[in-house]
Amino acid sequence: MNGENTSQKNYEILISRQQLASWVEGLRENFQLIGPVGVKDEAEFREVFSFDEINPGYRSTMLPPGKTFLLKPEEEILSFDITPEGPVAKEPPLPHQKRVLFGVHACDTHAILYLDKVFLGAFPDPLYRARRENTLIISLNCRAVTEFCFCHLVGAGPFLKAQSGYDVLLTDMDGEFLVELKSERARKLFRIEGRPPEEKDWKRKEEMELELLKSFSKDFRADGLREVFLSRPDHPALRETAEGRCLSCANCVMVCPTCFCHDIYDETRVSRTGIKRMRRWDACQDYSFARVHGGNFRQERQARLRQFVFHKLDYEGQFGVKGTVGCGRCIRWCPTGIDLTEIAKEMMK
Amino acid sequence: MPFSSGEKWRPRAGFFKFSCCTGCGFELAYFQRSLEDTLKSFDFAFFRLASSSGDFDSLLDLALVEGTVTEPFQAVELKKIRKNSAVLYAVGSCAIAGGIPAIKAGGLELEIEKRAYQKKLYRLTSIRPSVLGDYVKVDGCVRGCPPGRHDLEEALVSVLLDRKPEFIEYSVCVECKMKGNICLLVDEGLPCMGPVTNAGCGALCPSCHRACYSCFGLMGQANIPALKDKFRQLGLSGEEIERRFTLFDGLKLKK
Amino acid sequence: MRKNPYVPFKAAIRGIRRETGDVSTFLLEPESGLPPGAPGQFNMVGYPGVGEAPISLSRVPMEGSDLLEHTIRAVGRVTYFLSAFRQGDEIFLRGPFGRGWPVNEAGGKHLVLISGGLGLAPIRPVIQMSDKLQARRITLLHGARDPGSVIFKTEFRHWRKKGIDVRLTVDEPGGGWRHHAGMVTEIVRELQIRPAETVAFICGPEIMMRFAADELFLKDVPGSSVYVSPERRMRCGMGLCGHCQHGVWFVCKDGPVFSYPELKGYPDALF
Amino acid sequence: MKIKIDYLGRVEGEAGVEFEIRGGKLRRLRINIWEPPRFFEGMLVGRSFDEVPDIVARICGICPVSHMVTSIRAIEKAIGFEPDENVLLARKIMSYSQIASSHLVHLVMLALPDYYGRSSFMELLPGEEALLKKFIRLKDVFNGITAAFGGGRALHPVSMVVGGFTALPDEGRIRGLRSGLPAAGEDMMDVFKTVSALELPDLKTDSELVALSEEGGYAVNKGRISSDMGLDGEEEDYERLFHEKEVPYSNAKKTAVRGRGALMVGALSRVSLHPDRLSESARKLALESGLAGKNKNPFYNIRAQAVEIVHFTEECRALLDKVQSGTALPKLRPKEGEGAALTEAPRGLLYHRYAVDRRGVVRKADIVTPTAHNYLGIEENLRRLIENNIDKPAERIRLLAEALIRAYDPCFSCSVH
Ligand SMILES: Cc1cc2nc3c(=O)[nH]c(=O)nc-3n(C[C@H](O)[C@H](O)[C@H](O)COP(=O)(O)OP(=O)(O)OC[C@H]3O[C@@H](n4cnc5c(N)ncnc54)[C@H](O)[C@@H]3O)c2cc1C
Ligand code: SF4
Ligand code: SF4
Ligand code: SF4
Repeated sequence: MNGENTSQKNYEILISRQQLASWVEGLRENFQLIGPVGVKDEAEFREVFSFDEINPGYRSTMLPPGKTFLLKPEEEILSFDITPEGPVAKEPPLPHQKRVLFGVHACDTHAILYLDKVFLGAFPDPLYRARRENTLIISLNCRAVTEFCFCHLVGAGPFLKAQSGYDVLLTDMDGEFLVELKSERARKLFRIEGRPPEEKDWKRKEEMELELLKSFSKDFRADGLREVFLSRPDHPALRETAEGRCLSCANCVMVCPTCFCHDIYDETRVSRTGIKRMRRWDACQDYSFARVHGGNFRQERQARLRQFVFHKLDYEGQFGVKGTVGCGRCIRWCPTGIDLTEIAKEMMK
Repeated sequence: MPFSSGEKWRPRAGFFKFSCCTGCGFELAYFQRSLEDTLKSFDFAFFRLASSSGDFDSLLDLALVEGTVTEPFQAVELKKIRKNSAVLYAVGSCAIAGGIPAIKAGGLELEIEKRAYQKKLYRLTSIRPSVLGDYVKVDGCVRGCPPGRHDLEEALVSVLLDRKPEFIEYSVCVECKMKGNICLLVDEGLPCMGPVTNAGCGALCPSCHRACYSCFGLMGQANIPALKDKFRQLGLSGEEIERRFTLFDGLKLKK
Repeated sequence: MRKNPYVPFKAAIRGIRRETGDVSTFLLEPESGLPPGAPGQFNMVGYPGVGEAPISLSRVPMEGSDLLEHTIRAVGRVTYFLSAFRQGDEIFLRGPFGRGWPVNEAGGKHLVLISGGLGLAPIRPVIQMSDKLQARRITLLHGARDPGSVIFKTEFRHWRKKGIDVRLTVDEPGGGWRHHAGMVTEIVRELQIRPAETVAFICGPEIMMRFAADELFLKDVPGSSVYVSPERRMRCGMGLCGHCQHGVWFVCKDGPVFSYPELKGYPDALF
Repeated sequence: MKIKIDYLGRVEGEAGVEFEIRGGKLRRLRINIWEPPRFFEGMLVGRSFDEVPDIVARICGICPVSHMVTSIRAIEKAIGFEPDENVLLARKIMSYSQIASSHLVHLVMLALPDYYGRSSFMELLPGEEALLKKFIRLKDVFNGITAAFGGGRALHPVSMVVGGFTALPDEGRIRGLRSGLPAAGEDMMDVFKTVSALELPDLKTDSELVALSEEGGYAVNKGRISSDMGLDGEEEDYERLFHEKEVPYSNAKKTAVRGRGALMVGALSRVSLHPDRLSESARKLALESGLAGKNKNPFYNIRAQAVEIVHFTEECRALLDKVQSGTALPKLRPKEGEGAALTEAPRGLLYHRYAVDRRGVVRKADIVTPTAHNYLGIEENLRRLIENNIDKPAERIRLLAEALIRAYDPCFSCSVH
């Protein structure tokens, strides 16, 4: 198929930083632009008004871009008007804001693909779906990793290998940017003349990745965990970490880009004029998370920590991929530095 | 049924105060957003702060009780309130955890009393501070010092709708993260009590760059030793750590 | 456009049967026709301003009946609230959700139904459709705490008439109790079965499901012929909120009915 | 005839009144403040200097800001720290907005029913629905200001600490707060009219009017001690000028001017001692309301409060124009020392004094609240009021007595701390 070949070539273009900047800024005409902005030594995804605000060399953010912008921390999923005939359900207006999420790292892109499996499965969530459809995802290969990162061990980075489910993949080639267009709409939006990448550029990209791979410090074997996990669910490594260090504060879950758990609750005011059915990020580390009449399936702190560790590192059967993308946020933001990879290593010993 | 019929049931409520700053009572009056509706929805049979004519012995659908029990007569009153009330919620850290009035329980109480009174000391009838739950069954806790909006509203709504309340039961960190604050404990090494403190305030302190001082009290199953360890690693002395955990939860930790 | 799965539909209460002190069966007529439903599935049942709770279908819509039923024990926020409802009131439902009992597997087999307490509620639709199952034999083993907490009491006679072997037991028998006294597991033990031709559906407290299954395994019933329906906290019923996760499963959408081997080995459970 | 009010409603905290009229003479009159003691002065010892503001805030749910500001200033003096100008501005905004909210609560919810012959504000509804709405709106504005500067809540604010503020609202927020004030000014004039239309009982007293005084301003967060009888001194002179005494029948202590006697503190003292320091429109209202010129009728306190709200609304507006957002909180080094501070809480003069050791641990704490300052005067003037009305029916006397005590806007929670 001749046509496809030629166009495929055009899907990969090298452009200058300046060109990228003006393209991205141009997108603002129709899209709200969200990108990583440096805040102290951390970055944060927020709305930006010019490309200069964006820090393309950022290493990580506390809150993940996908979960934060696609599954908001808290939102109304339904409301009820109180009428003489009783409450009448009202759907919230679907979000229509068109958005660009710029600079999404490989791990966070994988996390969005994971969230898709949850929220676009048998029962698609209308709000998530609307946001997802309205959001252009411009991914960005990492140029630096943090001491907490382990994406390389779980196949989620540092360079993005997924071929679909997002729109653009950028690689910072020291001043020039390699642009790989991954969706039809990206192809429509991207009309910049650039230089087609040559063999040496691809090679350079490969080298960059190899170089980057050397800078990871985390190291554990992710396969073979299943047997250990299921045979020793009360392994001392889990027990001791849970009792000695875990605060049940749920920071790990909150910052996790794939943690999708949420609570649903009805908010009613004293006036009783209307009711909002809300959803809010929830966490399996909360002691009430698995409580039912007559008991709590994860009454013990150890059980809750185990749920997190197993769900991230094992339970691949759930969606066919691991629950972790190796972003390292749960390690970075755990007040006592609990490290699921260390727990796994301990258990594998 | 609460919504389908036009007629509105006006539950009879009482607000009672023991030893405290009356802040919870005021929080109800600070409740601008819902004050008017609250006054219209409830028949306040007893609310000393707002009315000079209450009937202490009235039978109630809802009793809200603030304050720590620090006098024998309060314990007697509390039992009476309990007997008269279908639902009794403890309101505020004083009533739930002891709060500020219970700091005293952490020291030599007579010494502490002596510093405030010399002559009158022998006439005082103060007893060791204790929480409502020590004397009566409490149907729910509206936490905070002062209580947060959500739980306060939930307490009132639960009675209006005649259903069980669902109060917030997770850490301040959860609210802090949802606000997107960079963690003070992790990033700056400030001794923040957020990880063990029950949420409900909206993570006020961390949002204004201050370490949480646990005014909402410890959450259920708080891992106290683990956070103490963490504070030790940050270089806090044993005394400094102890103080942080006994500001609002002195009673729980003494036991 | 697809339907928003969070939007509940209304159902009018056409009748209420008091089963025990805190358990009532609600006969419900949905506002907009009867949704399909299979034995073992559940609805998210609730009321705006209160919340929702997963409740099994205790009767699935069948020919000749235009009502569905839920049998609910008042234990918490939603269930207490609903316990004050009267005939004519409306409640809100979403569903049905989940994978129900594999009723097709009963064909030609000895179907052993084992339930404890309220666990009989999701089993009841299986009994109601027993004529269609083409089971060789159906035995119901039901246990309750005491005679006063046996639900569906008035129906046992009818079920026996349909040819179902109903055996009852209570932990604490009182005056006048003519059936077995003791745990369900004991009457399971007494059961004569041919293991290879047996399929069992079990629902009740987790510990009871575990021991009942063990009794069957002692009789050489293969694990894959034993089905259980565990309870978990649920908020959405559709595999989104995550509360019901058990190992790799979402109890709400992958279950609530599982074959025993599917659950075996995961922590936080007794299986 | 024995009159006993076991507990007084619509005041903050718990107290009872008891007196007996026999043969046309008043015998035995006591205000028994049975609010249980919480021993703040005792339990503060051993706590760290930076915890003090958070602890003392809990003395009172209606004037936490006053206790915080006063303790913060005393401690800053003790450790030898001086905050910058912007911090002082922000603290003023906190205090002013809190005084306005506190006065509003007193005027509308606590005092007003007395003049309508009702026992609670709820009973004035639905007739006074408009007033309730204005009250809620106004309170929203002032609480909003306290909350914005206080880190998110007006009651027990969190961002105000020893040394300054952990964060201040950003400019947009400040502008937003500022823009709510003109409408508040209008609402306030309506409340003012309602209050000034109330017919106040006549009562001549000889309590010494005491308030802080500051050159070029209306003293709130600091100032010299001043009175209509020539009292004058620094904060450090407080203990020389005043005298505190324990009361056998009450958990609160009584304070008097040394060598003289009862004093009166609060809005009335502030307004009538320093009407010239009020904003122009507030000054005019004060003159029209008969407040200037050493008015010593405590019933007029509610008018003075109304005048003050007008004043503080304007002052807040001016300060919001001046205050800067953003802060860099200095790292404080504790050091051994002692410090005393006086401020004007909504209800009057508030005194805090602390001694801290070199690690910053409190070794001594002393707190005297406005109601403790007023206690002696309330009792004396209550006696006067009853004697003036001794031939009236008992119920009338009881109501007058309650109204007088409420006019002082006493805070019994504060007075027993
Ligand atoms: C698939 C499935 C089918 C089911 N079918 C049925 C059925 O047919 N009939 C039926 O009656 N039930 C059934 N259940 C169980 C039912 O869903 C629960 O009993 C119900 O969710 C309770 O909801 P609630 O809102 O009334 O209780 P909640 O308020 O959610 O409380 C549930 C329990 O949690 C605990 N709890 C809640 N809050 C607190 C607190 N603050 N402190 C301590 N403990 C607390 C209590 O033990 C309480 O009893 C089923 C469950 C599942 C998963
Ligand atoms: S780790 Fe816990 S919170 Fe996160 S998705 Fe899994 S179960 Fe939910
Ligand atoms: S962040 Fe760390 S301490 Fe907190 S719940 Fe997670 S693992 Fe436990
Ligand atoms: S963050 Fe902590 S101290 Fe601050 S208001 Fe919330 S619970 Fe209270």
